[in-house]
Amino acid sequence: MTALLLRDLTLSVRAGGGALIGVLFFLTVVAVIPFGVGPDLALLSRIGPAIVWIGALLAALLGLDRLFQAERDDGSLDLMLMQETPLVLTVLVKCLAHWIATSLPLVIASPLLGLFMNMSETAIGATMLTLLVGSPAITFIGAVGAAVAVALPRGGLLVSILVLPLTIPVLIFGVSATYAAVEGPSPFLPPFLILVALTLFFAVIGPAAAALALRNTSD
Amino acid sequence: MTALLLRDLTLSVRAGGGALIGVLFFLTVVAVIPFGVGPDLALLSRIGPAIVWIGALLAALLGLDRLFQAERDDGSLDLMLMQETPLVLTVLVKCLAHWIATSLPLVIASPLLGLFMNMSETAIGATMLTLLVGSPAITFIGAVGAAVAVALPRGGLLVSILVLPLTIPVLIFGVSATYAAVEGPSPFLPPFLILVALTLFFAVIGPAAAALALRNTSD
Amino acid sequence: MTHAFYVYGSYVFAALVTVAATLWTWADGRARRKELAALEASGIRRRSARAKDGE
Amino acid sequence: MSETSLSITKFSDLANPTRFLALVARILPWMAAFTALCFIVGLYLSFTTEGDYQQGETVRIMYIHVPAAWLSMMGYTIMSLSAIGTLVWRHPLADVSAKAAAPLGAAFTLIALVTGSLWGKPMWGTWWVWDARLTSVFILFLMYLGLIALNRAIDEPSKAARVSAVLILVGFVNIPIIKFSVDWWNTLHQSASVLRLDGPAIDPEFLRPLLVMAVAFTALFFTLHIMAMRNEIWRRRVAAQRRMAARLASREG
Amino acid sequence: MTQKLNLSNVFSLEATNLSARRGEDLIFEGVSFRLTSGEALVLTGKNGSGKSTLLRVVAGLLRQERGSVSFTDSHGSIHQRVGEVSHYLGHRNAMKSELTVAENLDFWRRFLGNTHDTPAFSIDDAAEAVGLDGITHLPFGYLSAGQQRRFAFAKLLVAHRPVWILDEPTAALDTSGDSLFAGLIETHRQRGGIVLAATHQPLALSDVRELRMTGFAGVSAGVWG
Amino acid sequence: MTQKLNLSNVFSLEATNLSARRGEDLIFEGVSFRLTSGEALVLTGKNGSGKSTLLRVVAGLLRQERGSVSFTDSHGSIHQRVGEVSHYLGHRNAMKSELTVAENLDFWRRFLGNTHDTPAFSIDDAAEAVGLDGITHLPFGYLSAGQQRRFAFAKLLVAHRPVWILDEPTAALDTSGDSLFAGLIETHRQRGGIVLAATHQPLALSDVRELRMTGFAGVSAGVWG
Ligand code: HEM
Ligand SMILES: Nc1ncnc2c1ncn2[C@@H]1O[C@H](COP(=O)(O)OP(=O)(O)OP(=O)(O)O)[C@@H](O)[C@H]1O
Ligand SMILES: Nc1ncnc2c1ncn2[C@@H]1O[C@H](COP(=O)(O)OP(=O)(O)OP(=O)(O)O)[C@@H](O)[C@H]1O
Ligand SMILES: [Mg+2]
Ligand SMILES: [Mg+2]
Repeated sequence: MTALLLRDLTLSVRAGGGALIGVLFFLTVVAVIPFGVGPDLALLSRIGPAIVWIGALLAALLGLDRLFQAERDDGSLDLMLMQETPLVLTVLVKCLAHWIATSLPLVIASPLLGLFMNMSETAIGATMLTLLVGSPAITFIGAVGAAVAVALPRGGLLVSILVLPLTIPVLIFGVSATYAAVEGPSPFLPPFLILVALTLFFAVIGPAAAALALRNTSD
Repeated sequence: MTALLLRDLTLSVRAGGGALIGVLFFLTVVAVIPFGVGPDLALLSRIGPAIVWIGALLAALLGLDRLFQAERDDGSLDLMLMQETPLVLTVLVKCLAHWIATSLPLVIASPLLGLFMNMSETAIGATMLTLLVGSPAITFIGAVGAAVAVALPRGGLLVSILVLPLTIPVLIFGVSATYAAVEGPSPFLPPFLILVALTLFFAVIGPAAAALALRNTSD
Repeated sequence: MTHAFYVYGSYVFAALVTVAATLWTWADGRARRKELAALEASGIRRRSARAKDGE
Repeated sequence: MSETSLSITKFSDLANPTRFLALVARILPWMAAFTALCFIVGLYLSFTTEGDYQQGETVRIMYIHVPAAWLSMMGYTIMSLSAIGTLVWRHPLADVSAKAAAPLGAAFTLIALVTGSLWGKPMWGTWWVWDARLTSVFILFLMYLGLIALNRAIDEPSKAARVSAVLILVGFVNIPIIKFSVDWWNTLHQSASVLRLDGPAIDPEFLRPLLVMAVAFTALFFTLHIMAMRNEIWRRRVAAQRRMAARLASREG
Repeated sequence: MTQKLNLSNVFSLEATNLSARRGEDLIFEGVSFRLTSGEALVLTGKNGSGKSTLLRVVAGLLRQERGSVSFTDSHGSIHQRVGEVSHYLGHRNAMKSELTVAENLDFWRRFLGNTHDTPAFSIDDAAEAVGLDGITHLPFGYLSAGQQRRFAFAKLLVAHRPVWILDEPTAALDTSGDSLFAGLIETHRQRGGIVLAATHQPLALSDVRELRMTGFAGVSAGVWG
Repeated sequence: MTQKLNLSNVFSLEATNLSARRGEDLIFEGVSFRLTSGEALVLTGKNGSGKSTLLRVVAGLLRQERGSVSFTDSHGSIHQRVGEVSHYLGHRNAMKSELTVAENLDFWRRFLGNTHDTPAFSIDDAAEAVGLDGITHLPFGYLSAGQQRRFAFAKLLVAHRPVWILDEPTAALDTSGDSLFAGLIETHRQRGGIVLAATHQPLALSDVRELRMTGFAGVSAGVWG
């Protein structure tokens, strides 16, 4: 399984892969938002966490739709389906590799992004923490869509329609936990724990559903 | 050439392709922002144009990186390279198809999106206009990256780093033209004209550079 | 009645949707039944039906 | 060879569409009649009971809004149960049931959304807010539409059913979110006052028409659902026979 | 050939009464065969007659309509999931063109694991066995079609599996490659392996059984009648 | 076969002293040939000997290191870009699996255009010519490997090009397909076409010339030497 992880990471660096693209995308976003809100630093810092989170969501989705399609196109998926290793595990490792390649850089870069957005230290810390905890859930949800997309030689588009909305709860709790930490009449822990729970939940459901979809659609 | 345009549009509807994806992404983002920034309608309407523009950028980028890779992988690119039709024209038509499939729906949907974001009529009109004029530039810039990604099978990552920053000026002028139209101490025309100029410039440079890169593909 | 527009609007809309759904389902059923009858007429029969005829 | 074609496997024995069709033919008239009756009573009650002192006449919107909202969730639950049937037992009728429920669920969700909006304008002063419940119902609507489109996009019905089944099950997480969103976030929307553990906290004056209308809507849903299932079975039967006819023709030709 | 076999090491692959659909058409029906250690079955037939489909059903990549496939190992226990004890070489090579040959092979060696304790080849040995030592440092995408096919075959050598399921293994190979592959397949059989191959060109194998696929097994309307 | 040819309709393809590199290695050197209307040249050689490389150089898809390729049309004017008058059938089929066969063929027919006024086949005729009429409504991805190859070949029929450059055209084909393709190639030659094909299996063509590629033309340090 480490073999798969390493291979996917190598591939993501070699071939068009994610790594920096999320961060770059994000920088673009940060460069543009100030035009909207004007030079109002207080406001910027207020919407900062939400913007970082949305950036993370979008970055995670980039390339996610081809997670399994690339494997199918060259025939590797067939071999993976045949193995004794539970397919769920294979999917999980692939998700992990994707997360490390696209979301983790964003988590690591988020303090820098936070500075750009004029966020306070607490806000930066909270954003980083919630991102670290919450972003895997997005990858896991996306993996289900990617697995279903394999079944559809003609209609991957639909999948995103179906799967994207499921990421909204993750976003909501991620953002609200961050705001709770910063402004706080409401406590930080409840939304944060729900976020953790969501990630754990999708860490189980996501790969399981993706594996189920892959098993049911190979041809 | 209409054959190519039609084929690419058909493909985009059938296979994982763009069509509604930009609008959907956008809807998700819009649905999420209020959770982040709070249901503050004034704020929402202020950052509206920026958000719509970022959505357009993202929509344009989705799938753009595979514009030529998909053609190479199944061998179609070889045949396209061999034809008498100037390659620049082929690239231009492919860009056009991509723009129609992914950016145009967003332009058309932008009034609706504007309503969701509680934007004023002027703001909606200005956003739509600037989007219509500016978004092709993003596609043309992305096409260069896509072509280089084909030429350098193991350097796809580099491409995004090189190409994505080029879209920032387009984004900045697009957004600032919109804000100028809405709030306006600064006049609308100068940034808008620059935007037009950018699009025209990249409409020439983009396909030419992409064609050049494709001609020089390594194998 | 206060807010009559909203109240009647809701009822009319709900009626429209439910009636449309019912009609559509019913029309769909009729169309399918016609197709089956046409197939039957052209001599294509179900296996079980054929078996009953002692084919 | 001949032995296998005669022996009916357990799988196809369980899933006997012919038997299902016979059953539908028998109970459908009764269900239709029951539905009509409930609607007559329900509508009568809806327009004769008193208005609320606080919400005025608009409380009457509740008698369709709430049942439609309940059914939008129930429709999805039925699809989820069918999806389990598809994936676990590979029951062809489960495929059909899930496919037939989607447009109905979408229709009821649409009713809930629109009547909710029509209620929101006088009550909250706005047609739409991006609040948790409203958003999650909107997502439910999108998912219905997506699932319908997905089913159409795959030309092999059994494969389409299996693929949709996975997505249906994953999408089920949205249902608890809809149900409990008002408790988890403090939003504009009313919190549960009928379906509560400690009994309904609503005046019986309003409860009576509400319950009758709920029964009427539910009966309508099931009537339409089995009708749609029957249509779907017929559709597949037509497709199968057409394919056979084409094959036989090309074999002779 | 079987004299070399230790009896405790005899296993078998059995398919009974298989049928499969593609789209909605029944492609084949009532296919049965039984292969024991060292035996090979070659599928032949026209294009589109269902060879690849049968192989994919056996490998567990496609669900059969009816019938069953099972593998009985040397201890006599029966496995339903034949894929787990098999190598499958399909039309596509299952290698990433961005990675070097060595990286590709190393990945598959570690990913597949050596479930059966027969020793497997090292990467260099495998490359040598397919006649291409010395170029494992090249990215897979830089190889010629035949070289790619050879390395795809080398994948079967780096991890041991008793059953080999090969779909046109010699496509794109030159004549020396044909005999090389035939040799490797023979060696596998001599070690007790089972081979199931679909092919258009005759493989230079000794003593093989042949199954002729005819395609389109007939019309049946399925449960919808 | 040439007796059928109208002299005004004679054209030729000429390669002089070609050499090409792949990566940094010189793959072949000093390859020259001249083909006139109705002639065919078959490239043979081991895997990796440079057959595909030579074909891609002729088609203009790969830049030669030295030498030149040119096409002299029936009016005597010389074209440097041979690709424009050629069909190229590579290892990959250049068809989209999401589109139906008919959509694919129709696209290529319109995209390639019929630059030379020889009439081309309609889509149905082309499908019939490759022995697969009646399934053009299926998505290309639903076909078997051999069926896909046949339709890839049908692409050559829907638009006329005087030169056909074929890289292992009969890969994945059954024997009836082999002879079908050989027949189509013969017809093309009889109409004055030129054929350049790389293959491992002998093609049943009459009167062909053969060029044996040997691969790895030697170490030359190029400009850095
Ligand atoms: C588009 C907007 C709306 C949507 C999508 C919506 C959705 C829903 C849903 C899904 C339920 C069922 C919840 C459950 O069973 O717990 C529900 C119940 C209810 N809604 Fe709405 N609603 C909307 C607007 C409104 C408005 C404006 C009002 C009144 C001010 C309202 C009042 C109620 C009431 C009283 C219930 C019953 C709660 C209970 O007793 O459980 N809704 N709505
Ligand atoms: N893209 C590439 N980059 C670098 N080297 C390459 C590339 N493609 C092929 N080569 C090398 O060039 C040589 C010739 O390859 P080519 O594809 O022409 O062989 P071939 O004769 O067609 O072989 P086959 O019969 O296997 O198709 C091979 O040794 C191969 O390793
Ligand atoms: N994914 C698919 N969906 C629907 N039908 C398919 C699919 N793949 C193949 N078929 C059909 O199934 C039949 C059998 O295909 P299969 O690939 O098994 O043939 P084959 O014997 O391997 O042929 P070849 O020699 O060309 O490889 C063909 O008629 C083909 O059209
Ligand atoms: Mg095959
Ligand atoms: Mg070659």
